[in-house]
Amino acid sequence: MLVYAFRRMGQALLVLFALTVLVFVGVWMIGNPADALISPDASMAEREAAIRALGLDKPLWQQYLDFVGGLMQGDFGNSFIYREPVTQILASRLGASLELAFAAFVLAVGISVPLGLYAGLYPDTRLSQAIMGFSLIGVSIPQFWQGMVLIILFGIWLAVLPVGGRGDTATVFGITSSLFTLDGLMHLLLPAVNMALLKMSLLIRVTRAAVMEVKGLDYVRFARAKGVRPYRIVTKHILGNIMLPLLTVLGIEIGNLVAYAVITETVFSWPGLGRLLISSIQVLDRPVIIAYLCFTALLFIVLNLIVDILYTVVDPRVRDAIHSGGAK
Amino acid sequence: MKDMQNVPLLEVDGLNTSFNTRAGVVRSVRNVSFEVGRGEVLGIVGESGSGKSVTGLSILRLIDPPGKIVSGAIRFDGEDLIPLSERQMRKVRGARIAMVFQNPMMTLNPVQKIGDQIAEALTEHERLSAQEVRARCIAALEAVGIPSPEERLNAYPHEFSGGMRQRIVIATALVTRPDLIIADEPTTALDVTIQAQIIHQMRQLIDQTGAGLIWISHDLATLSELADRIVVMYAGTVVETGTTAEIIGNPRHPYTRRLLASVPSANEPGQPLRQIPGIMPSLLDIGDGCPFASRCDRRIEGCERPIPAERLSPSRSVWCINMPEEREDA
Amino acid sequence: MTGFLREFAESRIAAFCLVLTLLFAGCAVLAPVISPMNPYNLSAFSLDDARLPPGSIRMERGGTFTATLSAQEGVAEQEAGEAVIRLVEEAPGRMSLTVDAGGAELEAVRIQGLPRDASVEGARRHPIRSEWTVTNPSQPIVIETGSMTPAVLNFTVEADLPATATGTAFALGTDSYGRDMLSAIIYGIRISFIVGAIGALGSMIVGSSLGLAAAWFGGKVDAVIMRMADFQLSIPSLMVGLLTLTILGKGVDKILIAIILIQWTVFARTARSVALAELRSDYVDAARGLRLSPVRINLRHILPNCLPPLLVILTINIASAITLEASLSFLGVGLPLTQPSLGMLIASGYEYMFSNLYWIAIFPGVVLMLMVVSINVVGDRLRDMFNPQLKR
Amino acid sequence: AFFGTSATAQELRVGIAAEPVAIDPHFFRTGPNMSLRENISDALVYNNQTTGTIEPRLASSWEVDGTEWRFDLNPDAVFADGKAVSAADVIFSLCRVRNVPDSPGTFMSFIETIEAIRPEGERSLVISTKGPDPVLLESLSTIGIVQAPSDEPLEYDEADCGNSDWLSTQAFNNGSIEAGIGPYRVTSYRRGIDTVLERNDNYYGEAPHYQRVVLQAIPENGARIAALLSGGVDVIDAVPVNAIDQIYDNENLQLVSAPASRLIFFAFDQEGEPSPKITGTDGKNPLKDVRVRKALNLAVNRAQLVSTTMDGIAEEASSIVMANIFGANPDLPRIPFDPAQARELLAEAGYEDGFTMTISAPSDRYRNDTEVAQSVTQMLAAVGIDVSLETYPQSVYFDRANRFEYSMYLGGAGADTGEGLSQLLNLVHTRDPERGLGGANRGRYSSEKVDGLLQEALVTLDPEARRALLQEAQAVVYEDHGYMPLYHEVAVWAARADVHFEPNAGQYNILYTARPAE
Amino acid sequence: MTEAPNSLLAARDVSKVFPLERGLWSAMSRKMTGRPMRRVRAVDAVSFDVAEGETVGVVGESGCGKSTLAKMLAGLSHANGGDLRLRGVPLAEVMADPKQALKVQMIFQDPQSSLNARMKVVDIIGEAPVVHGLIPRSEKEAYVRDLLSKVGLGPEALNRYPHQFSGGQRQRIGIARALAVKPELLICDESVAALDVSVQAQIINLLMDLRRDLGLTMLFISHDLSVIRHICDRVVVMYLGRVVEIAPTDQLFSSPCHPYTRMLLEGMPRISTERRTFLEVKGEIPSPLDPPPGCHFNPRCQFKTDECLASRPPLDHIAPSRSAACIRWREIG
Ligand SMILES: Nc1ncnc2c1ncn2[C@@H]1O[C@H](COP(=O)(O)OP(=O)(O)OP(=O)(O)O)[C@@H](O)[C@H]1O
Ligand SMILES: Nc1ncnc2c1ncn2[C@@H]1O[C@H](COP(=O)(O)OP(=O)(O)OP(=O)(O)O)[C@@H](O)[C@H]1O
Ligand SMILES: [Mg+2]
Ligand SMILES: [Mg+2]
Repeated sequence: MLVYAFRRMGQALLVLFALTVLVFVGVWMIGNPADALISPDASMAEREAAIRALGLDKPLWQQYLDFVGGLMQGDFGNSFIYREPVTQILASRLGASLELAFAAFVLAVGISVPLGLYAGLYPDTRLSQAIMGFSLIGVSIPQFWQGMVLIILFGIWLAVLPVGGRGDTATVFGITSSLFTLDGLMHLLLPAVNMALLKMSLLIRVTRAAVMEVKGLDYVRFARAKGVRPYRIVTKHILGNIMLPLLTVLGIEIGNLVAYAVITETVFSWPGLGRLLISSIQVLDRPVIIAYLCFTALLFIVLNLIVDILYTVVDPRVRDAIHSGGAK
Repeated sequence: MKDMQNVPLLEVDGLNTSFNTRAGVVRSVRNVSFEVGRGEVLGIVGESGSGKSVTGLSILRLIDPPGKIVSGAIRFDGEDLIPLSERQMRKVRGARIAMVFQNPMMTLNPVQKIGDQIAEALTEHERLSAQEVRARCIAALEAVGIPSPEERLNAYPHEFSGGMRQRIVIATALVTRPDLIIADEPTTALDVTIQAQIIHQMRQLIDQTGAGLIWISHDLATLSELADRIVVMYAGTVVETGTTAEIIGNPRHPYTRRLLASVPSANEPGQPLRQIPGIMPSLLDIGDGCPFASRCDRRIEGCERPIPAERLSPSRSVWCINMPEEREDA
Repeated sequence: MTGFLREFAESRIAAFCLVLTLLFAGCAVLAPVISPMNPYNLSAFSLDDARLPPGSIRMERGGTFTATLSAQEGVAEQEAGEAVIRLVEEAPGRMSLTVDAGGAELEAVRIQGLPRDASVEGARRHPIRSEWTVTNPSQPIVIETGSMTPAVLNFTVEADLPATATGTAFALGTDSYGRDMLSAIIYGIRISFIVGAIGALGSMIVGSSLGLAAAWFGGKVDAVIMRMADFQLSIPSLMVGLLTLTILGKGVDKILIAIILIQWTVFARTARSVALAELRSDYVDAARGLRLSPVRINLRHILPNCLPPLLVILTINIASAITLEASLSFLGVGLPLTQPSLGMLIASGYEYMFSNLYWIAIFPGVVLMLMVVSINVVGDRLRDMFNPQLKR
Repeated sequence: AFFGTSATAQELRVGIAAEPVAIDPHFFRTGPNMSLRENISDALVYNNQTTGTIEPRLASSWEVDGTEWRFDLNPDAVFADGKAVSAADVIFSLCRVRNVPDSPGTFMSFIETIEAIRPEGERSLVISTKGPDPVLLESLSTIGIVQAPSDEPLEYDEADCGNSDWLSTQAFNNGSIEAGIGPYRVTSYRRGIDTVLERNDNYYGEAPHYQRVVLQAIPENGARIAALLSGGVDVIDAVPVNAIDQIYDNENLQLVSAPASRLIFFAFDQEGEPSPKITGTDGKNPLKDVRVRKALNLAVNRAQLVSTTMDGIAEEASSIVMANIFGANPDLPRIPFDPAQARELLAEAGYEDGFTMTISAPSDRYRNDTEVAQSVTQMLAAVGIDVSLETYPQSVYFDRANRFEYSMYLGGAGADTGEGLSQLLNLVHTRDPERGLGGANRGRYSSEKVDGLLQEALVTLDPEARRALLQEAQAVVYEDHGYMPLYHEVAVWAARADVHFEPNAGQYNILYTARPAE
Repeated sequence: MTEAPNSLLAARDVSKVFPLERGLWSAMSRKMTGRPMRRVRAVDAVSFDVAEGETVGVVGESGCGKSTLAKMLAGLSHANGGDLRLRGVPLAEVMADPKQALKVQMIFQDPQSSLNARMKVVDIIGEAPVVHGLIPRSEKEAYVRDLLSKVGLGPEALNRYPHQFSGGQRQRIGIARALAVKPELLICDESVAALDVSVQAQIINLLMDLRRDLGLTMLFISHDLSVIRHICDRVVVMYLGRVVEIAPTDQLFSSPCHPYTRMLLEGMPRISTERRTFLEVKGEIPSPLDPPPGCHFNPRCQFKTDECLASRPPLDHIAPSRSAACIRWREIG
């Protein structure tokens, strides 16, 4: 298993390498950052000066080598537009992204897993049908739409919640976050709900489907025969056995929550990473894109590793499967 | 509570359980009645698919939709279980009536350590310290002959062989020292020495606490040596009941008789075994006539109508209108 | 088949949604036949019809008289085609304007170029420009002239004759190009349905195959596939789409490829995780003992057991495929803007959220919602029906 | 945070569509940066585009003699440390423009004509230009003056002026260096969130009303409007066309607007043969034929484009320079909408069956760009051209435009300096990368006559004569149908009814004139 | 032990070990404490032969490795050591050829998890014969119906799902599935345990018919000694992963040579009208995790000597086609 972890790290490096190459080639294919940066009215001389300043006049492979050279010294380079170290720029956005992701995650999991459990356990009740209907809202209404409806409803008509931006922050245990202030939480609520809604439908449905699978199995019945409380049946016997699909979905969704909250961040003017990425893509700010993608790649790889480890924790059968290498 | 002594521990009266399938109503259990006394071992035998497990599950009210207990009463210690709420029923399950399920492979939760699964039966009903729980779990595992139980508590079901899982399930049922145990083919996967060990343990429990035991099995030999009384089921109904000696020594229903004739030890080794021609009728919308009629060589006019019980002795009833004569050798 | 349908229809809602889904599928197939207008034919619609509310009828514009008034002494009179426009000073700072179109009723009169502090009674001023519009003027129009003195009168009057209806109705109104919303939506459904359904389905096929392969073979194959998934996941979907389409070019088929490239990962990882557990079951051993080919074992035996979570993801991915196509088209790498999908209609309609043109903003969204909801309900129902535990 | 706090007399909250990428006034020549600079870093002069006049700022007065410009500095203007602005600061600032570290887009073109700068004592200086430069003041109005690190004036040259310490952009951004002298100073700059300005109490000019101004970055249109509607902000800029009506109907809100100089046009490829996006013409480029260009121009119903597609938020254009701007030609009549004649002209040119053409437009550069392009597409289709539309995000779009991959493309060009010459040089002068002319002329329109007129204007100091030259050049382009001018943009802000906010033709947010409405 | 001339299946020193601890954490803690890896020797150097057409019974305590052995013989899991041959050809090679491999079939002990919950009975049974071209697709239903009736199930079972059957009914579906591909070697892992005696009789008759008519060879794992006695030619007795005795059926039942075998036969229930007292296992039941040294049976053995604790008793050839792994077999037998 230790070897396994090392092997995974090696694989991760490969992924990162492929990623940087892809971004270089990709950006080069999509367009010229210089044109995205400078005003279209600028003169030719200015344009060329800008291209030189950004190092874009060099051949692509040379630019790449320069980049790798910098990377060896831990330098991801400077943003094309801000001309500041991209790591610094990313770091300045990370907090906002993480807290939004955290809030959305807590909301989504906290609400949808119980709802999904209920809907799976008692599929024929009115409430279950209502839950399933509700869960469709998340998927069927485009997220930006939902966001705007939330804003109109709570920000403008009822005027009870702020409609955008990040609220006041406070520092607790060295963590600066708006989770610690009332104002911050108020600001967090709508965007978090907006993000959670989509995940919720997914989670409710995955949970329900899994519960329906599991609840009829003999061991659940045996637990009942033992006189086990319904609560424990659900938490120990049913939840334990639906963790596999749930974990997989969660693993991906957590990553998405942190990295690609673009729509929510845009609609709610949330100063997170997603918006940074989109604006960077728009102006082809290659260093930011690369650093960003490397960050998300690492995030996903680590999450995936955690999920794989968790698989073996929640389902001992998988442990055997992974170690004995597939079906053989 | 003295007068309660006359009340049987369990009294199943006119039980009907059906499954509402798309193809029609499967009447898995029809009009089944029997009693289990304190300290008594009741054996249930019958063709596979004849409703033995469903009967057992019905007693604990564990029939899930589309199945349903249609009618009947299940009096446990004089109290009818049918009208009880789920919450009250939960207090009965595990604590007072324990069941050993038929399929040991699927009966254990694959992602939970077996120690927790056994302990659960205890902790859900009694307040015990962690050490006590652990001690009783270990004792239960020992009782069913699982070696090195301390270590095995932390293993997962898939790490055990089928027979070991079956023993774990039995241990779970025994650990609470219930008043009634319903054991559904509990020893099919066990060798005779371990089987003896388990029966020994159950017997001890019965003798000590006066608990009742329902032992569902195909193993007529074991049953004949264990059970006090035997119920023979066929296609969802009881066709014959009586004391073990009566049933084994002198079966009166044609089905029982032919069943006993099929036992390998009753046949010449290497020769074809005596079998019953034909197959059990489908339980789908089955009528109330004798279900065995279609395979019976003693079928007569009237077999297609509901068959009344013939009470041959206080302990013995046979549901047949043309039963064979008593055996000479009995 | 009928038995199947009857069983399906035991849930009324599901039956209703099945009908809806079929209806949408019908739109996808039959768009040219059922839509009142071809929204791709740019010359078939005109800005004249722009932004008409639902239920409007296409209008043929009547004529417009235009006159620039510049006269002295408080009186001006100007001929504009067959109409005569007169201006009389009634009191200091008050003028009245009459448009005599030979007895014809006028639909609107627009007055442009008045100074900022002037106003026109009963007229609506344009939010930005100095333009006043009087609808259905019957009496002389009264103008408070503000700082303008009759001596330097200089403004333009336009008078519209009423438009005449020509028959084509716009049941759901028109958008800002004068395109019939209903037709645009029907054609939009066609694209979105194809992109959503086929894209997500394709992703499921590709993703689950890879996921199953990863679980089955384990080791290197597993590592390669899962690292590919990591790789893909760490690039935002929009960027994958952008790259794919920049390399491959435009077209529905290319969009489908992009969608599959983006969506396969979730399927792969889910399929893998469930398959890992299933592989331990005896039934897999049994199938291997029967020497069924690995492909068959995976597809016929393991896959069905992985299907419930996969189906959930499928239905959800349909919606996101539709949105993705819209974003890509919006960025100009997907489909031409002049051939909008439902997703595109929503994305552009979103711009009208804060306008009074609710039909542009809402209808496409409502249709998408209905579509996704009905597909989901049908999917749920099918899943329940195929769950043997619930089988009776 | 944009909710809860309403506009007090002390604080103004502005929702801006695009945030500045730096506080450094010389770093990056983009609208948001220049807009911020107007409030925090005065230039020598102020170019009031609304009135078309040049007003004194750091220079309290100036005089011109041929190529020599003499500026007297305002003695009251003091930097944060209390030191008055000196000639050395001006020279340093102008030099810095050439040497801003890492700038992605410099202000260099504004100082290209400067030959030398000579201090005359502490508070005066003389700028000499290479030749007569009629737009020097407009150019200088874009360059904020920052405080030089040393008192010793630099020797101005076209390289690094013998200096090496150019003050880093980061130092401006993190507040360790002031951006110059302005009615406001930046006290907090959080990228992606907000920029906070505080009133500069040492300001030499009229004190602004609001003590604090918070510029909140809200790029998303709907979110910006929502912020205004919910009271989270007091003012927003770049009000999208579709929201105008609702804001107008809302009693608590008001709209303010100013015509802006940016022309939105379609350019014709007049060089490629065949033209990249035209087919069905046997390899010929129909756009080289003036009849075809005229036909296309006549096919467009500008009045409708403005009133419908732009909902009235634009001014119909027939030539390049906007009416309010120096050099506009009011004599050029509207280009009529005449589809019948357009068809005739096409037939005359040999294209009675039209031809197949894809027109190109950006999808995220100008307000409503795709809608406008699609409306025009529709209009061209109506005269029988088989036309389709492609759109790209700007990062892709302009790269391709610079490689001449389009036949007819949507563009926009403003008069950055607030007068017409630069706009014309950029747009209609023959493309000449060497001399930096015709940079935006990606359709490669070329007319010797126009070139001559513009060259002359370049060295004509007399305003009237220059105006006449510009007008004549535009008349030539008009006759040539060298472009398809569509409209000039109108910049729109929305504000709470109780806030007085002044629009600006340069589309800048001028904060120091804002005050509570009476 | 030499290979019998008509040997179909030959196992030589076949072993299977399951590691018990996996995972990063236990690996690390083992590294640090130097504790050896814990494992279960589920099958420990097992050797025996099955002749063509023969029915060999395997009995033994539960958990003694019968199923594990069966899976290895069926080619479904790999042995950790030893040699498995089918007609002299290494099993791995046989398994590489689907046509040959199909001739070895196994009926699984657990009827529930060995049936795919999402397949109808008709597909569970009918799939493989169709795929392997044994029958045309059009005849699938008839073929399956025929098989079902042979195992005593009615045609209404065709379109049902496994969970709709009772335990015994499921078991019969599993039997039908294995028989459907016409195997030559059938490994039955407790295949009749869940059946009532009348159905069991039917199945056993069916198997015996097949043996007679087609020369079917069988490895018959069961706890039911009466069944073993009825149909097996020879019996292999296992204890804790090892073979302790191999003998022709009648000899085994008449004169068991190993104390465990003896104990089994003594405990064998008989149909009687007498009540019997069931005795507790004497001595400690040894654990496969931590098997006792020497003879695994020694903690329960009444004939135990010091030598039994010292070394593993070899499987001695004691008579024609008879072997036992007990040093005191002479005294016992
Ligand atoms: N969920 C169900 N749906 C339909 N029929 C069912 C269902 N569960 C059980 N049955 C039917 O009920 C009958 C009785 O089943 P039960 O499990 O009680 O049999 P059994 O006597 O225990 O048999 P065995 O000895 O094989 O375990 C069977 O014929 C079976 O097909
Ligand atoms: N996957 C596994 N991981 C760890 N141990 C295992 C595994 N499978 C089986 N074992 C162990 O191997 C031993 C033999 O198991 P096996 O299933 O072969 O027994 P069996 O003889 O078939 O028993 P039964 O008669 O009860 O079915 C048991 O101790 C069991 O715990
Ligand atoms: Mg049963
Ligand atoms: Mg076994």
